Amino acid sequence: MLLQLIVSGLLLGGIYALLSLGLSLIFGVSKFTNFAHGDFVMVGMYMAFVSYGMFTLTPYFSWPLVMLGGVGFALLLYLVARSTIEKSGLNQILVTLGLSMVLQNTVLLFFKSDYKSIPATFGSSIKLGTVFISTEMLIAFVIAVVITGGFFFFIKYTDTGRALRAVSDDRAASKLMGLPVNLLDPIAFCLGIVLACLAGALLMTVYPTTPTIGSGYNLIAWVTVVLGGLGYLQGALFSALLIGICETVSGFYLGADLRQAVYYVLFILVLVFRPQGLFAGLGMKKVKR
Amino acid sequence: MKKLSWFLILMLASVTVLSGCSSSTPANTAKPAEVIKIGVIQPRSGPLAVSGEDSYWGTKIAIDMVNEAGGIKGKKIEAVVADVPNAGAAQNEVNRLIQNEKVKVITGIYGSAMAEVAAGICNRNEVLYWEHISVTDRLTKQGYKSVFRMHINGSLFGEQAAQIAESYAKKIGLDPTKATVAVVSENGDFGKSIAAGVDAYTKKAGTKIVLNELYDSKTTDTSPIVLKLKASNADIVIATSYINDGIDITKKSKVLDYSPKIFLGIGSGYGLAAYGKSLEKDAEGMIDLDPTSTPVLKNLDPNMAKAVEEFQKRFKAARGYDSPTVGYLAWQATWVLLNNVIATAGGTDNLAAMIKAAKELDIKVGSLPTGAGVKFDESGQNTRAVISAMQWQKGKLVTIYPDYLANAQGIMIPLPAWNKR
Amino acid sequence: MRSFLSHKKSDYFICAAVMLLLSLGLLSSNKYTLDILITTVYFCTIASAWNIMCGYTGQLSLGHGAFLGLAQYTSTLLYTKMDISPWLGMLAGGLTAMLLALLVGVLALRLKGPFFALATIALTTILEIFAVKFDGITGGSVGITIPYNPSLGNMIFKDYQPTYFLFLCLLALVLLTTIYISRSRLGSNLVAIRENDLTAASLGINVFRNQLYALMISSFFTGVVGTLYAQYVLFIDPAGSFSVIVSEKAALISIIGGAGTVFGPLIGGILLAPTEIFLRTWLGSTYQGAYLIVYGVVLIFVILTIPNGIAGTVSAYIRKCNCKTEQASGDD
Amino acid sequence: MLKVTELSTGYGENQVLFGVSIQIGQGEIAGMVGSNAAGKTTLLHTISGVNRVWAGKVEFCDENITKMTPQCRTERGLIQCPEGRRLFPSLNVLENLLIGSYSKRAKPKRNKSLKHVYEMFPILFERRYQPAGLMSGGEQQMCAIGRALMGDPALLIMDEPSLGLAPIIVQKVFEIIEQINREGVTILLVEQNVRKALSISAHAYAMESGKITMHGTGKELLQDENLRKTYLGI
Repeated sequence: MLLQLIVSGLLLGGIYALLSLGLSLIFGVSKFTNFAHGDFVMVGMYMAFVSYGMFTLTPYFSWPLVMLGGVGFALLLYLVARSTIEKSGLNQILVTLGLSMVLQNTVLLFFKSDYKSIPATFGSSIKLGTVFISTEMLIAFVIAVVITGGFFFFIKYTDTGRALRAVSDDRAASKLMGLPVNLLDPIAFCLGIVLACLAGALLMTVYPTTPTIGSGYNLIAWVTVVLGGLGYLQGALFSALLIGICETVSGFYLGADLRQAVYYVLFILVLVFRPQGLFAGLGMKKVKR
Repeated sequence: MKKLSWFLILMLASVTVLSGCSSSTPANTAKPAEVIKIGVIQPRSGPLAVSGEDSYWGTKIAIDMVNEAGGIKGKKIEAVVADVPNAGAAQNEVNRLIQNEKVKVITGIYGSAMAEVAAGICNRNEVLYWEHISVTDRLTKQGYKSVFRMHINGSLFGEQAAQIAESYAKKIGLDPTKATVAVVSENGDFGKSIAAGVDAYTKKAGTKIVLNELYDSKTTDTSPIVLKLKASNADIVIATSYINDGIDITKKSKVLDYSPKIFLGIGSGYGLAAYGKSLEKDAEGMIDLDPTSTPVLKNLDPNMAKAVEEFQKRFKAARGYDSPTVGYLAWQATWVLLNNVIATAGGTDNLAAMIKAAKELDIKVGSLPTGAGVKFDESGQNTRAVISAMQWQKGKLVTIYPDYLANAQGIMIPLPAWNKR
Repeated sequence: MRSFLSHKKSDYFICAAVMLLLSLGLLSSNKYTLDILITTVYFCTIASAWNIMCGYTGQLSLGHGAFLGLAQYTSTLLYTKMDISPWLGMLAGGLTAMLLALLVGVLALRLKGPFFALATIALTTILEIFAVKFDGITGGSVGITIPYNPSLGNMIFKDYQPTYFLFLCLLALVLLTTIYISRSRLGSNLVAIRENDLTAASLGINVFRNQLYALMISSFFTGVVGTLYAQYVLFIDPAGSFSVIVSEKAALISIIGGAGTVFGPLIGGILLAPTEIFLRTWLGSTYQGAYLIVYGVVLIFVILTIPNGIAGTVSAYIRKCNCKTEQASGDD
Repeated sequence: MLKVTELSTGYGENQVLFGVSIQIGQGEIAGMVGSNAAGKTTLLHTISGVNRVWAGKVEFCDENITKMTPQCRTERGLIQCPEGRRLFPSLNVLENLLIGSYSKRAKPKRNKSLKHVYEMFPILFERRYQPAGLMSGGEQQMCAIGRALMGDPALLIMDEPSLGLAPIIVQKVFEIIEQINREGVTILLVEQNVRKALSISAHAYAMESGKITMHGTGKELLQDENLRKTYLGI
């Protein structure tokens, strides 16, 4: 049973990884506190839904549209938030809270409040020993892994990726070195929001959506990023998997109504007693600030 | 600095004028003699908006139909509509409807927190409160004089659900005292009050509950719940869910290859169109317990049948899908309120007359589209509200229980394993 | 920045004028008008209480819902289960909120910026989950309905004027406290901490202790106003009491009005609370959610264009005018 | 090559520089000395374009660059090696060096520059995959200089390159600076190690409270009574 729970949790965590990587990137590069991140997951879910409704494209095929839409929403966020970058984090939080309100209710206005879902393409499962793996979740997981892999390749080996990491390390020094910081900000926003939207599209294959679904994902994304260590991308990846497992295991052993409490408590404990994140110092370097 | 204080004073004055305007204009334009005003409140934004909106359309269509048939004693009904996403908004809007719009009847509301607040204010202000959906037992246990609920309450709901479970258990040859039951419920007031009802009934009947699990309906992944069900190995599962979690529980049951002998879903989670749409053939054979949303028109009184048909047509035109249970509940409650209570009392001006008319109602079971009748007890709770068992057959919901409401035979009882469906 | 925190007599005059205007509402007997006024004053009070902590220290709490809810549950349970008057319950609620604040402060006050905000959101959510879970005590998600027995001792009234009067008194109390604090050592310490906590610490100010005091005072008043509101609505439930949205509103009202000023939250509350109600009434029943879009756009606009809030911007403008006239007279 | 005229700037409401004028000729080492908080780093940041100019003019190779972004300035070969090294700690040495050659100007020459830097600092080649944050101070300084060289500088601005280093390494850093200069790079050197800095500078300035108080050849300044008293304690 434990094995089954861990496998289910890992699959879920794979999708969480996408949204927390995006959040972590934006926070790292632009020092921008995005409290509307979950709402972009919601937007991604609706884009996948619309693509299915209009062109009967399942999310496995509609990702180019979702990415394109994601870039649009990223630029919207950037446009709204640009003047608060490098300024008070308080205003960033408030602006994104306002944006979250606008996004949720615009979607509500156009799509009404009922749950939207798209039929399962497979709806079956694969049995490995005593463990059942949902085909949908497995495919979503594999796609998430591929995207994550691509993302890390980009971040690690391209000039722009390197520059993004450099800005994330030391914004002021990056400016002195002549890195085009005001160009890298929108790039980070685009990457981050596109990842969130893609996560939404993948979630759409397994869950229905509604305009208010984003606030839950927003907290999950932040919990993951904090557990992983701020602006530390590999950490966000590991903690996303951990949160996935934590959700299913605590849901089973402690009761399904306490599962959220478990990772919120974990979250507060980590914030208070290990603010550098869970994985710092375990053979992995942590960004000095 | 003086300028600043003037600015503030101006601002405040304008706010005061604004509130004055909004409170006086509608009252001036309305002509109280020619219309009967009814307050219609539902949560139409916020987390409860899904069913709140369906419930609004049920009410609105009933009012439109009565108006088109000439109104009540020649007077048209005017619906004063308000959006009440939370308890604070309920407080505010109900006061507005009573104080400024001078309504004497308020109907709604679907959400239980808002229902409690609204009912309290209505009772204090001697306004009739006509609840059509909220199930919390407590609503009618406060000693309110002018509060009525057309829908069943949670404990009765649970009791009837357990009865249905018992009868199906017998049908497949299970001894009720030896059968095991697992109850999973969302931890809101809806799930909890039903779980309590199931619990009370099964204790009487001697059935063993092996798992009584609550979960948060906002949960994104229900596999731990399904695994718990699987581990409990119960014969009968009674699951109360909203739509999101209801769909996920079914999906995860298939993925984890879990099928109990009998699975009874309760509430919107298993009965909404979205359920059938998103599960397609996997919905086949799943049972939902709720007042029926597939009424058998030929069993109804011909006039009622015609009205229901009209309602079905209009609802589909307005919302784009067949009315779910919530729509029928709102429609029939409003229908009875207008035609049997307000019409009998001759308008809304006399509260005592309306209460008397309501208390004297005696509509036998099976007369309303959901199979309910109307007979209020002392507390204002309708004792003739019933639930039925509906089943997904070939992508459509049909009613299979009780017999006088059934329009199809139950299939797949007991549930076969997933690979044999 | 420095100067708009200096409290001149005119600030007190504005507060007094606004309070006087608000108290004109006592003459009305229309329950809808009074409800709008009560809601407005309720949000003014929460925002002012929030302001004591967050406006003066710059720490963004989105967890005042936790204090509010805890106090509401404390006083309501005392009243419904043990028949203890809400007057005492109100104090007890305020004190429990203060105890929670002590705990939160000790654990989380050293967090900065978004992390303090996130920790407080998480705390609120945890309390909500517990309130739902331990239904033996709290009544679970169904909430608690407070029986309607109007009497002074029960703090329940037939008409709305007495309730409104109580709200006004509480608001006045919070404002007086804010004024007192801003003139005291604590106030100047807090401002110093907000401007630069490292410099403040090097000047020998105990950053942690000062912020903790502010948080405790702030939470006490949040708790008290929570009880008052519970006795007005006569219903509490976990989702409504432990609500992040209430905290967000307190923050938005305070910041739009002008955080860190005595009368900023007052202006913010008077502008925003009725606006929200009117927008909901006008747009809510025809276009689902449209009023929240308008509300959201206005918020973004205000935060982007006048980050110091209305009070800050207006007084900066007036100061500029005053400076000019002073210069002009100086030239003569 | 670089001509700064009557430059004024500051942070917020506080003015830091008051009409500073300096001039650096092609191929020379220009020194700049001054006590802490004299405004040296502010001047350098303004020359690099990170600070906004309040008044005055900055010209580079006879081109007015006063309003250009830092990025455009690096494209023209105006490169800074900042105070405290400011390496990117989570990037490894190689990545740090590559960041230096992000500009269009430097990218085509990337491989050549890298080879050159490795020749100059063999230790960087040895440690190329090590996170920059984990190296010793001296190695970090090498890396920082290497990173600046990767940008193909025409004018290299060095802010306190010897700060916090052991005396032997300080010696080496100055040798390197002279070597870079011999290869044709103009250098603006800001140093607290006044004696060393002035002895290798062709031209030197002294700065106090945001104003240039003295200028002349390095030797002239080194022999100035006042300056010796203030900075050298003689």
